[in-house]
Amino acid sequence: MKQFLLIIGSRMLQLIIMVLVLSFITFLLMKITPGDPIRTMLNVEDMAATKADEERLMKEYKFDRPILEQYGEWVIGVLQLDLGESLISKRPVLDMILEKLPATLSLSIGGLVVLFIIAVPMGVLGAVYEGRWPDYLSRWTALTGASIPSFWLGIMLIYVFSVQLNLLPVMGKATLAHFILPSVTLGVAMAPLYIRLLRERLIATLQSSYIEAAKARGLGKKRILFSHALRGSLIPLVTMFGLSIGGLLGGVTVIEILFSWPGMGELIVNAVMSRDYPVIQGYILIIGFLVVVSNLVVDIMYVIINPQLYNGKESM
Amino acid sequence: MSNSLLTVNNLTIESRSGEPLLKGINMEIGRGEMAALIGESGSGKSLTARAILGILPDEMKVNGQILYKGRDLLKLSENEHRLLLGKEIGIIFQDYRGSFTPYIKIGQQMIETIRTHQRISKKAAKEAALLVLRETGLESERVYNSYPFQLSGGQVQRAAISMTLALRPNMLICDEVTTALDLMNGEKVLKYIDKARRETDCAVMMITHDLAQAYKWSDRMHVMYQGAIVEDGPTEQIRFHHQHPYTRKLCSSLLSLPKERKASSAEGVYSI
Amino acid sequence: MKTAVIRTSLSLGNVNLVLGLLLAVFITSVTLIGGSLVPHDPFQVDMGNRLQNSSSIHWLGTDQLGRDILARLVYGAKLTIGLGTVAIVVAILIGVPVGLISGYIGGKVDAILMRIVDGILSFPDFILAIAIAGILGPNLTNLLIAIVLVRWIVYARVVRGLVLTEKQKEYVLVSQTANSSSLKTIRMHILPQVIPDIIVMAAIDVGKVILLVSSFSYIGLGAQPPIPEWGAMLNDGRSYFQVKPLLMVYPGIAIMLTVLCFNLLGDGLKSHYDIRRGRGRI
Amino acid sequence: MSILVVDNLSKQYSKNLQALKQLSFSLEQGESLGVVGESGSGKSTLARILIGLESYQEGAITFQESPIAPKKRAPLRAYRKNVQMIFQDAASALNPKLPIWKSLLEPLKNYSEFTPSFIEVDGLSDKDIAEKLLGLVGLDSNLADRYPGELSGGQKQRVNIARAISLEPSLLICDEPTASLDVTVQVQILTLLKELQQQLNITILFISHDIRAVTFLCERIIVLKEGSMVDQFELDDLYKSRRNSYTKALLDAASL
Repeated sequence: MKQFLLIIGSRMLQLIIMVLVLSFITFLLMKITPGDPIRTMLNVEDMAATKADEERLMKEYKFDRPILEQYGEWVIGVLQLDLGESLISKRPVLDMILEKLPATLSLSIGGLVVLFIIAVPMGVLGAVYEGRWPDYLSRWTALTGASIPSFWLGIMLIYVFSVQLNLLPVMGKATLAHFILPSVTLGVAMAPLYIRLLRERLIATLQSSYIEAAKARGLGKKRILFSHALRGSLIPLVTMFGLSIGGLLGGVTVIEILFSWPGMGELIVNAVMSRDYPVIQGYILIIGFLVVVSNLVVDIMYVIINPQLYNGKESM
Repeated sequence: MSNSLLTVNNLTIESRSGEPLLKGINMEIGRGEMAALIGESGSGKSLTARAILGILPDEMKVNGQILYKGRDLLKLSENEHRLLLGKEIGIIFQDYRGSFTPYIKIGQQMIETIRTHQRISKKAAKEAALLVLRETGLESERVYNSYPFQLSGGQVQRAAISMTLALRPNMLICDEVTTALDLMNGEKVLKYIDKARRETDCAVMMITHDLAQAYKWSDRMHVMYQGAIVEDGPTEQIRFHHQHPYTRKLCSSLLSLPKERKASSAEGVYSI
Repeated sequence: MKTAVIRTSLSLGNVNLVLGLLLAVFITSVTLIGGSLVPHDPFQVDMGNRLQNSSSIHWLGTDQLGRDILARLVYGAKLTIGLGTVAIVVAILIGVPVGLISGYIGGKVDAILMRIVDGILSFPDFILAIAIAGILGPNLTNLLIAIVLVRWIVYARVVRGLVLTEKQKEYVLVSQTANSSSLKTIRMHILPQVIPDIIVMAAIDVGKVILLVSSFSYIGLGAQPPIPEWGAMLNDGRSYFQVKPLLMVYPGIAIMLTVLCFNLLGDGLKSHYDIRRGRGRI
Repeated sequence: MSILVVDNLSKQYSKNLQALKQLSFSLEQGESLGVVGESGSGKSTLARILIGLESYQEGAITFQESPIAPKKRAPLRAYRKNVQMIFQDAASALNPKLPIWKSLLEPLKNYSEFTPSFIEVDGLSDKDIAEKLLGLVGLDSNLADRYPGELSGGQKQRVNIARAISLEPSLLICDEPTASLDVTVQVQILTLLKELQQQLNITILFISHDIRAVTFLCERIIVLKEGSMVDQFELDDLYKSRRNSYTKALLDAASL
C-alpha cells in the first residue's frame, strides 16, 4: 500500500511541476507578443480598432499588469477549477474543453485498440520467427509504417474505402462505422514504434538465462513462450501503453482535422489560429492532467505485473 | 565400463561460419560419478553441456554421438529430448538469478516443472516441492511462496538445486555453480550436491574453471583446452601425474596455501 | 535489449544502410537534376494550364493554379530537408553540451534540472509544438523554433543518460585517478562514446521533423500558401481530390520516401556502429 | 615509517547500508598488505575511498604524514601522482576507442613536469615512452598501436599495470586485479606484480576474495567482514590457533 501512495505522490509532484513549467513558459511566450490577442479580438468584434479600444481591452483582460501577477491569478483560478473564458466565444474554457473531450477520448481508445491488434501479433511474430520471413515482414512494416505521414495514410484510406469503394463514411461521428477509418489511421500510424519495441524486448527475453533454464527443465515451447517469455514482455506492453498516451493525444489532433471529428483537435487549431490564449492554456492543462493520470495507471499496473517493483528494484 | 551412464563419442560443433568450436570430444561418465570438466573460458565446457541438453542455438552444427543410457540424444526428436530434460538430466547454471523466471513464485515454477514430467495433482506436486526444499535445509514454506528476488543468492541457488533434484534425475550438470557465489556459500552448495549425489546415485558433471574445487570434489577430471579434451583420468592421477603440457600449466597455476606448499612442492604444484 | 539490436544488425543492418544511401542518392539527384532539366518557377501561377496531366513540359503535371508539380516538389524537398536538418543541428548544439555537463557533474542541480526536463518530456511533443507555435503565431519559422525548443531537451536527456552509463566505466574512473580534468575526461573518454548515438538519433529525428512539419502544414499551423511545403501542398490539393487524386499522391510519396531514407540511414548507421563497437554476437 | 595510516574510517551509504565500520590499519613503506573479504565486506569501497573516488564520513586518512580530505573530488593532484590503482575488470579499464599508447600516456601527460626514471634520455617521442612502458610489464612494443579489443585479457591487465606505474607511485592499490582473468593468466599477473614490487620498491595494497592469491603476494593480511576488520596477522601466523573463527572458516573453505 505504501508503494502505491509513493507512486501517486511522485506522479502528483510530476503533474505540478509539468503544469507549472509549461504554463509559465506559455505565459512568458505570450508576454513576447502582448498586443496580438487584443487585435484578434478587435477584428472578431468587427469594430473600428482604435488605440483607445485596444487600451480598454488591455485593461479589461489585465494584459497591462505584470506577468507574474497575471500568472498568479491564473494559477489561483486553476485551483478553483476556473480556467478563464475564451477571448473569442466568451464561454468558460473548461466547458468548451469538457464538451469536446469525450469525442477525443473515444477516438483515442479506438486508435489504441487498433494499435494493440496490429502491434502485439506483429511484434510476437517478429521475435518468435526471428530471421525468417515473418520477422522481415514485421520489420519492414515497422520501418515503412514509421515513414508514412498519418494524415496522408488517412487520405489514402478515405480515397480507397470511401471514394472508390464507397464502403465507409468519412466525416463526423454519427455511427460506429464512422469510428473505423479514423481509428485505423490512428492505430496504424502509431503501431510501428511498438512493433519494434515489443519485438526487440521479446527477442531479448527469449535469450535470457531464465528461458534457457525453463527449457532445461523440459517445459514445452508454448508454455515457455506464453507463461514465461510473454509475461516478461507484458512489461514493455505496459510501457507501450504508457508511452502511447502522449503520442496518441498528439497524433489524434491531425486525424481529427482530417476526418472532421468533433474533438479537441478542432478546438485547439481554431484557438491557435485566433490566438485564443485562455483556451490554449486550458488545453495544455487538461492534456497534462490526462498524461499524468494515464502514467499513474501504468505505474500501478507495473507493480501488479512485476512483483520485484514492490522492492523498488528495477527489472528492465 | 558397464555402469556407463553417458558416453560422448567424437562430438563436434561448428559455428554458423564453419569455425570449429568443439573438436571431437570423447567422454564417459559412470552412474553416480562426480566428473569434473575443467578448462578456461572459451575451452568449450559450457558448449558441451548445452549439446547434451540439446539447447544449443539453432545455427550451430552438431555431429557425433551422445549416448545416454544407450540412446543417442542427437537422434531424438525435439519433443523426446525435451521430456528427458528435467526428469533424467538436470542442470544448474552459474547465474543463479537466471534459474527461475523472475516474476513467478518459486513454488509455482516447481509445480510447473514437476507436473510437466509426472501426472500428479497440484497438491501432490506441492508436497513434493516442499519436501525437496526442506531437504536442502531451506525454510520450505517461505521459499515456496517467495519470488526469486526475495531470497539471497545462496538461497536461490539451493532452491534451484532442489527443484532440479525433485524429479530424481540420473544426471546433474553443474555449470560453474559456485562462480557467482562467495567462497563459503559455494562450499555449502557443493556439499549439498555431493550429499544428494550419494543419496540418489545421480551422476554429476561439474563444469568449473576452479582447480581447487575439482581436486576437492571430483572422482574423475576431464581437462578441456580450445575445444578438445586434452587429458582425462582419475582426479588423483591428473593432479599428481599429468602428462599433457596444458594440464601441467593449468595445475601449476593453482597457487598453494602455505601449508600445502611444504606438503606438495615435490609434486610440481606452483611454488615460489 | 542490446543483443536483440545486434542480431538485427547482422542480418539486415548493412542492407538498410545501403538502401538508405541509394535512396539518398536518388532524392539528391531528383532534387538537383529534376530542378535543372525542367526549370519551372514553383510559384508561377498559370490559370490557363490548371490540373494538367504529365507531359514533356510538366513531368508530373500541374496543380490547381497551373504551377508545375515537380518544380514544387523539388523546392519542397530543399525546404523540408534543409529545415529539418537545421532544426536538429541547433537542437544538438544546445542539448548535447547541457547533457554532458549535467550528467558528468551530477549532484543537486542535475537532479532538479532532470526533474523539470522529465516533466516537460512526458508531455506530448506534438501538442507542445502546437502550443508554442500557437502562441508565437502559426508559421514555419515559429514551428521550427517550437521544434528546437522541444528537441534540445530530448538530446540533453539522452546524452545525460549515456554519460551516466559512461561515467561508471572503469576507464573513466582510471582517467579521474590519473588526475585528468573533467573537461579532458569528457573529451577523451565520454564524448567519443556518445557521438555515434547522437548521429543515429539525429538521422531518425530529421525524418521525424519532416513528418511533424508536414502534419502542421496540413492542419494549417505550419507553412502557409503559397510555400510549396509538402504538407501544405496536400492541404492545397484537398478540394481537388475528387478531380485529380494524383495531386494528393505525389507529395505524400515524396514525404514517405524522404522519411524512409532517414530511417534507413539511422537504422543502418546504428548497426554499423554496433558492429564496430564489437557488440557483435559470437 | 608508515606510508599510509587509516584511522577509524567509516563510510555509510544509507541508513541500512554501512560499508565500512571504524577501520584502522597502517601500511609500511615497501610492504605488501593483503585485504581479504567476501562480497559485501567493504573491500572495494575501501579501495575507492583510498583512491579518492568516494568520500567518507568519519575517521582520517594520512598519506606520507599529510591528511587526505574526506571530500569527493578533493584537490588530489599530488596524492594521485603517488597513489595509483589497478581495477578489477581489465577490459573495461581501457577505453576501447583509443590505441594502447594513448591510454598508457594519459597519466604522464597530466604530470608533464615529472620525468620517470625509466626514461634515461630526453626527447623521447610519445610512442617511444609508451613502448618503454610496455617493456616494463613484459609486453611487446608493437602493441602500442593496437586497440584494446585486439589484446587478450592478460595483456590488457599488463597495460593497466604499466599505466599505473608510469608515474612511479609509492603506493599501488590493486582491487581484485586477477578476478576477471583465466586461472593460468592470474598467476602470471600476480608474479608480475611481485617482481615489480621488488624492482621498484612500491608499497602494495592488495584487495582480493582469493585467499590463495593473497598468501602468494602479501606478507601481512587483514580480514574484512561486513565492513569491519575481524583479523589482522603476519602471513607466518596464518595457521595460529588464535586466528579469528571467520578467518579459519575462510581458510577451511579454500583448503583442499
